[in-house]
Amino acid sequence: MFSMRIDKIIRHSDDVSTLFFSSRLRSYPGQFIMLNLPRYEEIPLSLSSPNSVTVRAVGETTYALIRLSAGEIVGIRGPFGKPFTPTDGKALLVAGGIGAAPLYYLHDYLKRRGAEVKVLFGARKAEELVWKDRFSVLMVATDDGSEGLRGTVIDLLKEEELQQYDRIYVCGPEEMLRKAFTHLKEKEVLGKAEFSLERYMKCGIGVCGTCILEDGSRVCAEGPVFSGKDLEGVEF
Amino acid sequence: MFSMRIDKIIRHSDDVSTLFFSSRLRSYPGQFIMLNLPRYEEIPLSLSSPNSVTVRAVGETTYALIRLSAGEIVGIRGPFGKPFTPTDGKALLVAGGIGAAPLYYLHDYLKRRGAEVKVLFGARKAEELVWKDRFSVLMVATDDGSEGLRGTVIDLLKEEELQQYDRIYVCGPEEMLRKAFTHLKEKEVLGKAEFSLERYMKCGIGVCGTCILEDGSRVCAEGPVFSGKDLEGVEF
Amino acid sequence: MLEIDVASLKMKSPLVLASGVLGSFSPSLSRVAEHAGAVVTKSVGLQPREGYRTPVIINTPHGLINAVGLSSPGCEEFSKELSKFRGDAKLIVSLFASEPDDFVKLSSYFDMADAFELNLSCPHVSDAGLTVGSDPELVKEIVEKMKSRSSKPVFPKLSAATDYIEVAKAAEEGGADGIVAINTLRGMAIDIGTRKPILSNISGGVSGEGIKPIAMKVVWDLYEELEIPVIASGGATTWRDVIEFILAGARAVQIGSAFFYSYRVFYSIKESLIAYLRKEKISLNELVGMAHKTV
Amino acid sequence: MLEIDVASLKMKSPLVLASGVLGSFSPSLSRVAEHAGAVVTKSVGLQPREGYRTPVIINTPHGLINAVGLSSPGCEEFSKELSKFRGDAKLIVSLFASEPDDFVKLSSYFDMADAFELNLSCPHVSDAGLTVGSDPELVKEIVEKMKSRSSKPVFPKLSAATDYIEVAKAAEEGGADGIVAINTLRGMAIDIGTRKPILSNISGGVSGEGIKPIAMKVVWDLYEELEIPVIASGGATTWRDVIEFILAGARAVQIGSAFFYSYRVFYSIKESLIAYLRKEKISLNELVGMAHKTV
Ligand SMILES: Cc1cc2nc3c(=O)[nH]c(=O)nc-3n(C[C@H](O)[C@H](O)[C@H](O)COP(=O)(O)OP(=O)(O)OC[C@H]3O[C@@H](n4cnc5c(N)ncnc54)[C@H](O)[C@@H]3O)c2cc1C
Ligand SMILES: Cc1cc2nc3c(=O)[nH]c(=O)nc-3n(C[C@H](O)[C@H](O)[C@H](O)COP(=O)(O)OP(=O)(O)OC[C@H]3O[C@@H](n4cnc5c(N)ncnc54)[C@H](O)[C@@H]3O)c2cc1C
Ligand SMILES: Cc1cc2nc3c(=O)[nH]c(=O)nc-3n(C[C@H](O)[C@H](O)[C@H](O)COP(=O)(O)O)c2cc1C
Ligand SMILES: Cc1cc2nc3c(=O)[nH]c(=O)nc-3n(C[C@H](O)[C@H](O)[C@H](O)COP(=O)(O)O)c2cc1C
Ligand code: FES
Ligand code: FES
Repeated sequence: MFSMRIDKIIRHSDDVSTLFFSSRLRSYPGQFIMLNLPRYEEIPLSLSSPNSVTVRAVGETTYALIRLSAGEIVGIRGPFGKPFTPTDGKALLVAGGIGAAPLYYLHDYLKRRGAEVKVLFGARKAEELVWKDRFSVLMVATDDGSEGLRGTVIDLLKEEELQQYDRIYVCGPEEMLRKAFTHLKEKEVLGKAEFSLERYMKCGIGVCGTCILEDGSRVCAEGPVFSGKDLEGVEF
Repeated sequence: MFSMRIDKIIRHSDDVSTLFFSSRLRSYPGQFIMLNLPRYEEIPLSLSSPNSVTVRAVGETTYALIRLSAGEIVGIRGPFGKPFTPTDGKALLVAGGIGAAPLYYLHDYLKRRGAEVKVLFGARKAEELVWKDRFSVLMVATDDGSEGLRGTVIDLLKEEELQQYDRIYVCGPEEMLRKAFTHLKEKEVLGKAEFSLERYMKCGIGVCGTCILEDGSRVCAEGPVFSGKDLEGVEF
Repeated sequence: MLEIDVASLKMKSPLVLASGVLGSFSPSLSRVAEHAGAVVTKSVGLQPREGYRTPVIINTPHGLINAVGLSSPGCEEFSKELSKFRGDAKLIVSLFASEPDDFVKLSSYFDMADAFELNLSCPHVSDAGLTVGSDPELVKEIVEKMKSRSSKPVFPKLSAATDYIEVAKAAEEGGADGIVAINTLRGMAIDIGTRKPILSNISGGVSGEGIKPIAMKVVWDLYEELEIPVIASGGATTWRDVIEFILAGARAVQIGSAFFYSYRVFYSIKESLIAYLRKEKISLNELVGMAHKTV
Repeated sequence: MLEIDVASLKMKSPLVLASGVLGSFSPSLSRVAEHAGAVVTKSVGLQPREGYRTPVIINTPHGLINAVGLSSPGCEEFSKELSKFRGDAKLIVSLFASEPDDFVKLSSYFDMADAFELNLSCPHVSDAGLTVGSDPELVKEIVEKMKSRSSKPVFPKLSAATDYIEVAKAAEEGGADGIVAINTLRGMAIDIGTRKPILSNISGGVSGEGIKPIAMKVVWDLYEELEIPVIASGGATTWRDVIEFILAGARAVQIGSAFFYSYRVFYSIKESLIAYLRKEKISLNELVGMAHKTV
């Protein structure tokens, strides 16, 4: 483990903040870190850039995190896990809510490699389309219609001509991942799709056995990014 | 530690053999290894090439070593120690008896770098001028005059026009090292001279403290090769 | 080629998954079982146990420090989970308790077990583990009770921090079928940035490569002192480590922390062991304890 | 900036050379002393002792295993050697013996000593070291006798393999001025090529980076239990390790195996500590045990 200072914080909304570290982590988009705010729990968070995490408050630790002030010191292990497979062709990023976190990083990374990147971003309401200006080519959907399409990101996905993309990257809540999986499978594009999964994690390094999928895969080590093919026949 | 098989043995004389290992060690001329023949002691030996040591029998372990048969397995730690500083100019190698061992390796190494190498080699008698055909430009001396000059390698050294050499490398018994040191100092060429020292060694890695010189230097770590300047004012 | 018997357990290889590593669910146990001789489950007690808050693990260049705190769903839940085990390796269920009768009671939940490991050595839980395993008389009684109720092999797991020879001999007298040595060693780390201990529990158990020489010495000593087989645990990471433990006297070698490096560690070690035995024209059985004969 | 008192010893830095490393001759002790607060000599006994045959040391990526076997020229010869010590750090002479009176007798040979360390913890010599240091009553008696004859500070050095809290408290009651913890841990390695233990003594003591978490826990525990200062030993290699030990409660930190990496280790750690204290605007005294306050 090592520790880093939080240099800057952006409060995107009531319950989502981005924390910037004092230095960049050698990492790839899709990887996560185990972050420990002293006196709280250590939790897995995707990198939203080489030197940031974007956190949504859902419980004790994440609440404390989004309220942090610059200057605080946090413990960090990692980066861990299998990253997204990059492309320099056409990429489709599909984000549901806080699932956008790793895709901010992926977006910038792919663009720097010369890829053509389009993002579909869904949330319950407009305020939850956090940091959407990070994405250059963007289509949005909200459950309440407060911005973009009234509906879900899956509805946006269904509008897409999927054959044109070299890679499709999906991250969001479980329900949305499952629906995306079903649709992409139907369209026979699972081979070029990747999904970032979440599971409760204690170690992050493949030993404790808390994050195991049905086929025995460890989300922290074989994942969190899985190819569509890896997930066929696995309940997730 | 690791262990290696002895592939081949050359018995140069009654009491000197060269043992070849099954593979080359990443090393530089002047470095030594700690070699352990099971059931015997572990002793320091200079590399006489990247995959050999040349041993003179003086006691229990060295006697056993020179009589070894191919196929035996020995334990090896290292290579350790500070190597000779190479040159691609003119080099003078001064060897006394078994002190030639590291100089075989140095000789080949310097020639491969394009250096012009001359060797002065002294021993008590002709048989002890072990493996002398390894040296291409060679002058020899023997105490009993059975080959070359009757006298010592120091007498040979005194004949040399030392200013012409870029580097002078000396290895041999203590007495001879001291005489060479005195002569080279007199001729004011200590700055380009290097001496390979021997001390009883237990660890070879600078912790046990058995091989300490007067100034606190560890022969196994700061040495075994010392520059003439390092040794000024140090009794050795 | 790697077949070996440990007491009455006929194993297809000497490689055994160590307790607590990937051993809480059947899918990972089954996956590891593919290339293992046996898998040991996470230790289970009578009651569900939360375990400690995270951070529960630290990774260092020399190994891990963990204070998972014997988190477990309890024996009832866990036996349901293990009923899904589909692996083709022996299933060894690891039990923890403080009283002899509780060990016996616990074992009654696990019909699917091929053998039991008794965790008498967890260093970071106060009422079980090491507290029990430091008392030779108690260890003997636990083993005796276990053996009087079931014919399944029983392997007490000891710590290097006790007088392990005395405890192992007591276990042997009590009828133990083998001894597992060692569990993790007490240790901790402090983060100099936050100036606090890293683990929520402050201290934990040290495992991994750094403890291998310590485990080696315990295995060596137990091989000299015992008649029953010794199963090594502590730092084995490569096939060389496995051979080293076998030369020291182990009939089987557990691997845990090395899963940090790769899920395929059992596969690659297995293949390397086969290649080694072929090249050296020697059998596993001959290698067990061989380093003692040549001293 | 690094000045610190350990009992009555006023040291210019908390960095101390560990016993047995570069400590057999005055030239190396003097050289290390340049950037150290104190240097501890190789342990010395009443009689000369050969030590074990080589190999006496193994270097691994996680540290060393040594079985030098307390080789020593004996107290008479050694006191002559130490009379040549010219270093400007405190000179701590490490003593080993089996009997309380022998410790006292030994100490009478070393007028030049600023303090004495009592080696009650060497794991690989049968009649001294750990055999003595596992007995709290004996330890207390040794310390009492030492203190009744001389006012020089006395630092018993303990092993992690004993009930170290009990032993340390006995030493404290006996009047010890501080406790050094820990010595090496029992361990061994086997070469799979020759199929034999590597060390001539078969087993030895494990030191170096791999044992740091274990030493850290002992230092932590002793800081909680004792009034007298704790001096850490075990795996300190970088300035970060030194700070970590100080946060755990050490007033001084010994360094031994790290000399494998560089003779300049004290110099570079010293400079880094100064830079750290400046940057963090904190004093060494404040840092001692600080990790306990924040838990
Ligand atoms: C690989 C990975 C990457 C992640 N990346 C991000 C990210 O970039 N941004 C972000 O805001 N969150 C991310 N999460 C989720 C984040 O770890 C959890 O929100 C966090 O652990 C909750 O901690 P808490 O103490 O605040 O809440 P708790 O009080 O522990 O729990 C609150 C709620 O969150 C659920 N929860 C708890 N832990 C997890 C978990 N590890 N995974 C999923 N749900 C959990 C609980 O079931 C409960 O419903 C990621 C999770 C994983 C596994
Ligand atoms: C850096 C270094 C490189 C060396 N390279 C070579 C080499 O290439 N070839 C070679 O034949 N020898 C070399 N030696 C010397 C060799 O290590 C000793 O001859 C050997 O240790 C003697 O072991 P033994 O058991 O046979 O003799 P022992 O029975 O131990 O001693 C026999 C005699 O040798 C002396 N001796 C013992 N150990 C040493 C030692 N370490 N250094 C010097 N003298 C010693 C003893 O004082 C005694 O007089 C080197 C020594 C050092 C320190
Ligand atoms: C995360 C983790 C959890 C563990 N849990 C248990 C456990 O529940 N019961 C047990 O007997 N040992 C447990 N251990 C100890 C291991 O079984 C093993 O004895 C130890 O880690 C040394 O082996 P290794 O170096 O191969 O990991 C655990 C170890 C780790 C790393
Ligand atoms: C080669 C060697 C010799 C040692 N000799 C002694 C000794 O004579 N007396 C002693 O108390 N400790 C001895 N030790 C133990 C060290 O003083 C120290 O306690 C231990 O090595 C842990 O610290 P480290 O990891 O910094 O080396 C020796 C250690 C080594 C590596
Ligand atoms: S979180 Fe421990 S195995 Fe994945
Ligand atoms: S041989 Fe041990 S310090 Fe040089």
